Amino acid sequence: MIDTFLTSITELARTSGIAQLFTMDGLLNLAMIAIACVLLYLAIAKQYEPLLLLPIAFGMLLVNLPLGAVMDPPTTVIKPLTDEIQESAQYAMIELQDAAGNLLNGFYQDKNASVSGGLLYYLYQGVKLGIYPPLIFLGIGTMTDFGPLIANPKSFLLGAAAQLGIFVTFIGAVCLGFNYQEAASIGIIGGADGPTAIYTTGMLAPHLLGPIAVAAYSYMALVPVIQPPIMRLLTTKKERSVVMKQLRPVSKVERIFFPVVVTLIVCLMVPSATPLIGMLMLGNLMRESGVVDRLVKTAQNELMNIITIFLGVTVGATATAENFLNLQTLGILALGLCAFSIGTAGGVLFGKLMYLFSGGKVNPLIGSAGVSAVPMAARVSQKVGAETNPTNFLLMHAMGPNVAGVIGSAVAAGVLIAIFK
Amino acid sequence: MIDTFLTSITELARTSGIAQLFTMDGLLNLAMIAIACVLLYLAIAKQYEPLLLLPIAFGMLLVNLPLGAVMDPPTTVIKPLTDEIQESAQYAMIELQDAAGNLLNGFYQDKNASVSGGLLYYLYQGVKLGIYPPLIFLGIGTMTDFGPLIANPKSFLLGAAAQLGIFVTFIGAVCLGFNYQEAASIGIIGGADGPTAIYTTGMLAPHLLGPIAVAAYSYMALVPVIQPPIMRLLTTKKERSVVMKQLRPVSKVERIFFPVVVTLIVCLMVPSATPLIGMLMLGNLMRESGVVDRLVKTAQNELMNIITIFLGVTVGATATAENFLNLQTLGILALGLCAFSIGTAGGVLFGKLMYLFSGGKVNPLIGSAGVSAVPMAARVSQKVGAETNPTNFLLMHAMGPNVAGVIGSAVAAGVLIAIFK
Amino acid sequence: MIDTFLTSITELARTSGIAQLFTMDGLLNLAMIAIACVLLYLAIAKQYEPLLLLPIAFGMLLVNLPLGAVMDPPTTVIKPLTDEIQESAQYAMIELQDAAGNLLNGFYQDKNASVSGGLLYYLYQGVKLGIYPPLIFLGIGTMTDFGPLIANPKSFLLGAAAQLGIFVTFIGAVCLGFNYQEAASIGIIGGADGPTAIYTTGMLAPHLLGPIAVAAYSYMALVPVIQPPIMRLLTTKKERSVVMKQLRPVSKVERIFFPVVVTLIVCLMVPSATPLIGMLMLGNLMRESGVVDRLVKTAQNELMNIITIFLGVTVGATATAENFLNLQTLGILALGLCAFSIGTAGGVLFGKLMYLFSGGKVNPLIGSAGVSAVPMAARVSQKVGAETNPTNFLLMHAMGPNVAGVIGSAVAAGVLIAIFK
Amino acid sequence: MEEITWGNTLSVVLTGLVVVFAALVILIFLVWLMGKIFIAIGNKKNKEQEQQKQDARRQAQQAMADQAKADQVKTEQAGTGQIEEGIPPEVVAAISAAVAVVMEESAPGAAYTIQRVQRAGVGRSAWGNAGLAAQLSPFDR
Amino acid sequence: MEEITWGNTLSVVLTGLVVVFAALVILIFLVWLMGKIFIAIGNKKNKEQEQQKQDARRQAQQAMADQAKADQVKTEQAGTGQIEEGIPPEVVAAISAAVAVVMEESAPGAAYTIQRVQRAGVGRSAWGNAGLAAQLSPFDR
Amino acid sequence: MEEITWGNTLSVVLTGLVVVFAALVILIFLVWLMGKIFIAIGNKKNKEQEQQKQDARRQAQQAMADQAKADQVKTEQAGTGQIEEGIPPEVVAAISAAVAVVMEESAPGAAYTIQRVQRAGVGRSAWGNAGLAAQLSPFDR
Ligand code: NA
Ligand code: NA
Ligand code: NA
Repeated sequence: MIDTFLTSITELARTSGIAQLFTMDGLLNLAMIAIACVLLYLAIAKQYEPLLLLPIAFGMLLVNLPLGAVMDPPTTVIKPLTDEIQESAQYAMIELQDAAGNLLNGFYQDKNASVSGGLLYYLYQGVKLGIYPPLIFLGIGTMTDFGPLIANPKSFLLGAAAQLGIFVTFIGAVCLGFNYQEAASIGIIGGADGPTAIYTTGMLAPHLLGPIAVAAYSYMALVPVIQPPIMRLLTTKKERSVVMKQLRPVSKVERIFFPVVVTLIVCLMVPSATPLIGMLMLGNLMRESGVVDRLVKTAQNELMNIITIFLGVTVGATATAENFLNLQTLGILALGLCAFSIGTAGGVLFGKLMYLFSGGKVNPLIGSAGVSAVPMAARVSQKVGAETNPTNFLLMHAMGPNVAGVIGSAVAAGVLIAIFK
Repeated sequence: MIDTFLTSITELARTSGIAQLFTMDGLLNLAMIAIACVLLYLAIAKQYEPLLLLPIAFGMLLVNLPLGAVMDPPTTVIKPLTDEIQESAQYAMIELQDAAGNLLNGFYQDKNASVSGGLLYYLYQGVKLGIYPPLIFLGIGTMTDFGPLIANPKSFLLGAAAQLGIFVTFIGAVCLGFNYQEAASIGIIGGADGPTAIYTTGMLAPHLLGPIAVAAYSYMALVPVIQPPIMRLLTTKKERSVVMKQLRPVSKVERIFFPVVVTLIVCLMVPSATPLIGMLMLGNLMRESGVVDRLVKTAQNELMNIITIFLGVTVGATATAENFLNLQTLGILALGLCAFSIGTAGGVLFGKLMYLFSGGKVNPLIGSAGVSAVPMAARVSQKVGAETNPTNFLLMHAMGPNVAGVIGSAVAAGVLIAIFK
Repeated sequence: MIDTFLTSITELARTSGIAQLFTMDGLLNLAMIAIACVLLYLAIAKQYEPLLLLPIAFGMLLVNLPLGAVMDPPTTVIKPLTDEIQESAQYAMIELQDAAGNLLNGFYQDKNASVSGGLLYYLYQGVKLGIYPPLIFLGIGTMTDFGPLIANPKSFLLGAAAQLGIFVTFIGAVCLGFNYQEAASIGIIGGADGPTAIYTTGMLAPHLLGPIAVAAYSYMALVPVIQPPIMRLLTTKKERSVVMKQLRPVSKVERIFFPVVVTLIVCLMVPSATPLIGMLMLGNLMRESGVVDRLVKTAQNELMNIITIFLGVTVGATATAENFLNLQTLGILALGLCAFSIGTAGGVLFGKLMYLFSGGKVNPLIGSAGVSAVPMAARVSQKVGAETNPTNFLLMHAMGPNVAGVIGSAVAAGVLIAIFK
Repeated sequence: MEEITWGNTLSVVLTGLVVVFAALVILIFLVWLMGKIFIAIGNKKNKEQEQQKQDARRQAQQAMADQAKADQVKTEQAGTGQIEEGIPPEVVAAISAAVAVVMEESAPGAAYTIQRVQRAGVGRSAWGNAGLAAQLSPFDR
Repeated sequence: MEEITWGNTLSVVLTGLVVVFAALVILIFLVWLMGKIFIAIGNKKNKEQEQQKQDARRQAQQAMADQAKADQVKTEQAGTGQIEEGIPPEVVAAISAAVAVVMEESAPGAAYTIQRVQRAGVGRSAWGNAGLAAQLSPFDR
Repeated sequence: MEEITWGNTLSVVLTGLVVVFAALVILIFLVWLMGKIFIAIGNKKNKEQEQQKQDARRQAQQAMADQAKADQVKTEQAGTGQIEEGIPPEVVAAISAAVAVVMEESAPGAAYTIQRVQRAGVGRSAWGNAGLAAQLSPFDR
């Protein structure tokens, strides 16, 4: 008995994660765990987009505990069908028939020999199949007020200009040696829109989900740090102190038509953007219609929260040491920062253009809000504006480009998916 | 570069939805989009069962945007297993073994070559596999008070009589050239019960899900328009002014026994009705037991709302131009109206019978509530009764046949599924 | 017509559940239905863990209604691909290619010939694949206050000692003729933790899910009856009247570090426990971090309630007559009672040891709370303590071992899964 | 059944109607029976309860009088205290512990005990109103 | 497109920017057009509504006066009663039934009818406040 | 391990108990260590906070006095205003904007600025009470 106990306990020790930590791979895992802890610190103590960064960091921690197997795919063992099995009706069977309907051959899944996958593998399918990001967009749609954009549709231009960061970063990533699929996914970080970045990366380069999600959400949390210097650099004091005139009120009918019109135009022009834009606009239509309040409440709360937990943890769980601990990740972090900065610059510069053409009626500071990062970027416009002229309230004017940026980056994502998928 | 740009942009234009709109199929798509917009109008402005009609209409819109591919099934590419692949443990593998357990052959799914399905395709599986409608019935069970039916069990007869519409319409549909599966699904529109109609159609004739769901929910919204003339035509003023005696109070124990008894009887007699009736009665048992309030709250709110969104959008997404734009749809709309009318007539006529046999104690107007359409049809009974005698409060008496109609049409659906599946 | 009607009605009667009840199997089904009704009575009238026992009992009832087929697996019919099918793009296709990418053969799933599975079969996959129990642990983590355990970490020892019941019962089950997998699953009943028991049994011996879940939840409800006599028997009056000193306050930082530390240690030592412990600790981290309140609210309410309904009904639905009506079930019920009793004794005896070594500062009554059964077992410690000394408030001190017991039994489950899976 | 004939069609209709009516008629009988049984039981219980209620009212008056007295005298009684029957012991434990925690904060180390635990009154359940409200619930399938 | 060349890369960038701008410029035009149309319609409607509001105010004053009179006289009027236009008949039915249930309990068997059903006043919707609150919602993607 | 022998069985039991105890003993050590560290840190911080609190109290009294004065004098001060440290600038922006929207409605076109943004007082967190309430939560697995 002592023998078998010793065998058993050494076997258990050998298959424990601790033994694995003292291998080369184990050290990489330790490094990843340390990174996960740093992200947890940022999420909790610094409140960097905690709703996603906390689950992402924890998923990263779990997947790097050796032998935890939480992301392992299942192994399915299929065996030829015997009469005995067929009668027991206990198994999921596959019957292979010829065209005439005669049974050629049968198989069944041997459940005892098959190994089921890890918990996070199953939850991850919602990311892999592109299901979670559109459902989060459904919830975001129910929470977004497109009123300021309807009141001032020219804001769309700023939402388009701020996508510059996506495409310039795409060139940069290609120069750094990423392939086109990877470069497109990295570029989308500049969209400053989490679900869009995750959707695009899940479609084009799923192995980069970890670093791209971390970059996207970290920089979104850092928008109040990244944007203001760029905004001050590119604008004159006179431009920053422009007071814009109060937006017109928007009628309920316009609000109801808006999501339908956007769906029609965008999905017809860029069909690959349909899941994202379609769900965003369904959510918004549900919100503005005012007739399905109980669905709206659930879409923006419970459904969105459930999906957020699953998405966060499983995106984090793609960040294995192999996927994350390499120079690529550093490249992605650097490129992501460029993407945000260039997007901001694009928005502000286009804002200056509008300032010129409007005869000084447009404050170029609202251009930076075009990167999306709703509603943080709009608040930054407000804040920087208030520095120059404390009586200037740009928030509502910045919300226009801000929500236009969501549509803009979804369109850009659609174009890239259409080209590279 | 300009060359490749032009190639790229024309390729994108060619694969955009706009180009497709100018084909023959595209015109049909345009027509479907117009229909979707009309349904949105009915859902929002006229408040025709908006909780389902709004998602259905939007799903219809999305699926008819050319190349959106939101309902496309996935294509799975399976390749023979190589040692390299087997070691990487990155893929879902299928190992084919002989009876002795030797590996005959192995396959793996090549994820790069495989194309994943559209968003709505995956969400649609809950309709196709018959999962959503029973879960909605779970929520409905938690919201249904069977008290009036327990207090006056004879109401069950009216709930049975009003199913006449289902079977007469079945004959009509067969005469119009529908096959038995289609005719049965069309008949169930007369059950005036959305989830039952969708469950039956999903089982028997999924290609008709779009028109049948639209017909079912539209006519349910139109119950206050369809029923009153039929009710007035078939009853005398004397019958309509019958005041029924107050229902007895129902004890908690009876309310708890009721769902168990109904489950046992109905599921034993008509096993195919088990998913619908079982879940309806589980919900009701949870409600009446009073010991699982937190589950009840979730089943009737968040779970039901999530399923309603998914069900609505994906049922709408079955309504492709091919499935919807044909004479069959017109036939279904006409037959659905017949089904509602004949069901109403069946209930009222059986009510007259009960009026006779009870010596004038039963007001035949409560018979029309037997079609279900809870609680609209019961309110119609109340309203028509109040026209003749404003002091007459039939609502509680009509709730008996009303909820009996839910059980009645689930039984009818079970019978038809058992025969034709 | 009368002929076909008679054929049809007799066919329907033959395929109804009633006919089946008058077979040998039918009688067994009737017995199971009776058992289900007894469990419903216990859940509703006696409030034995109704949140799970009510759904379990109803699932048991549904699956034993003959021919209801709610737990039937699907039958998939795969046919060779024809050009016609390939073009229609209506089917989920499998293309078999050789290494060079040439199409060797193609198959498609013939949806008309395939039979989809029952409702509960699909919902059951969450149990079979080990998805539901960790998600319930996520919710439990958001509701658990580990403060008393952090304040007095020695409580961990009591949470370990109370797992004695698991291992002694394992021996007992082996002696009664159960195989190792079954014996391990039965032993885990002594963990007094529903999700852990269901997770382990789902992994090792899914055919025993019904009796094990029933035993686990029944005995958890009976903790106030089972534990006190054992506690009184094993302790002296002097021991029971020990007043423990007030616990120190625990800082927020400690509370945040705790889940991370536990995850690292436990998941590294026992990787098989990762899904359970990882999700429990993610939930707790979300709770204690205070930055993701909206996720916490959903995880502990709606997500947990939805999963609880699905888990309960489908675990109940594994209790077919074949699986449940045999001597094994009686053995499991007896062994489960032993497991609870021995676990209680183990905790109390170790408590006496701590009483000795601490010089009388530890009240051994808090040892019984180490079985988990949160928070019932801790309340029992409080109650039995108050019998001897009414001014003695042991509740907070008993919460330490109580929540340690949750971790302890998850570790024990991990060890058993690692050895026997 | 695939071939479309009048015989088949009408047979389906007849089968359907017969089964629907049969199932619901059986339910009528069982629900009616259930009603009879529970009304009979209920009447019996009601009489007993009526008696109990009167007793309870008398007790309550007595208790209130006691309370008034107790308040007047303001003597501190040590001992087990009075705990209304039917309150589960865990609830008592919980309340005790809650008191303990609160007291510990304001006067650490003091010893005390629970004097009395009583339920707050429960209003009559207005069956008609509640049922009606449920019927008029906003989710019309 | 897999081969990495400067031509391909720049063409992707150009394509992307052109499509994004094209889509959003079309949206600008349509949303602007929509605005023009609905503002035009809205102005027309507003004038009508202004008129209606004045009428309603006059009616309401009249009604309050009537009510005061009615209260003074305290005559029981039988008949159909007054029901504000625009209240759907089902709601009226529901209110009626609710009253019926409640009345039945307090005075069983009495006959009564609904005298008046009016909407409670709706406060003005403060567009600015509501919109702003939504913008500042706590869930920052 | 499939073959059932006493050796195997007992070895499983021993392994299980050893691993469970080992894991939890390690946790005891780490949690105890964590406690020591954070209590040490906490004590240090507490002293500093104590100091700060006193300062804050003094400041608050001062501020109240100022406020009282300000109210008396009722002079309108223009300028940047006082903003409590530690309030994130976005929150200030949000509050400013909210004020702007509301003011715009009541007095369009007026210019104004934020004078003072202070946190409302936070009550002391009653650890014992809150912890206890959580423990007694209604969902008993
Ligand atoms: Na963007
Ligand atoms: Na019906
Ligand atoms: Na335990």
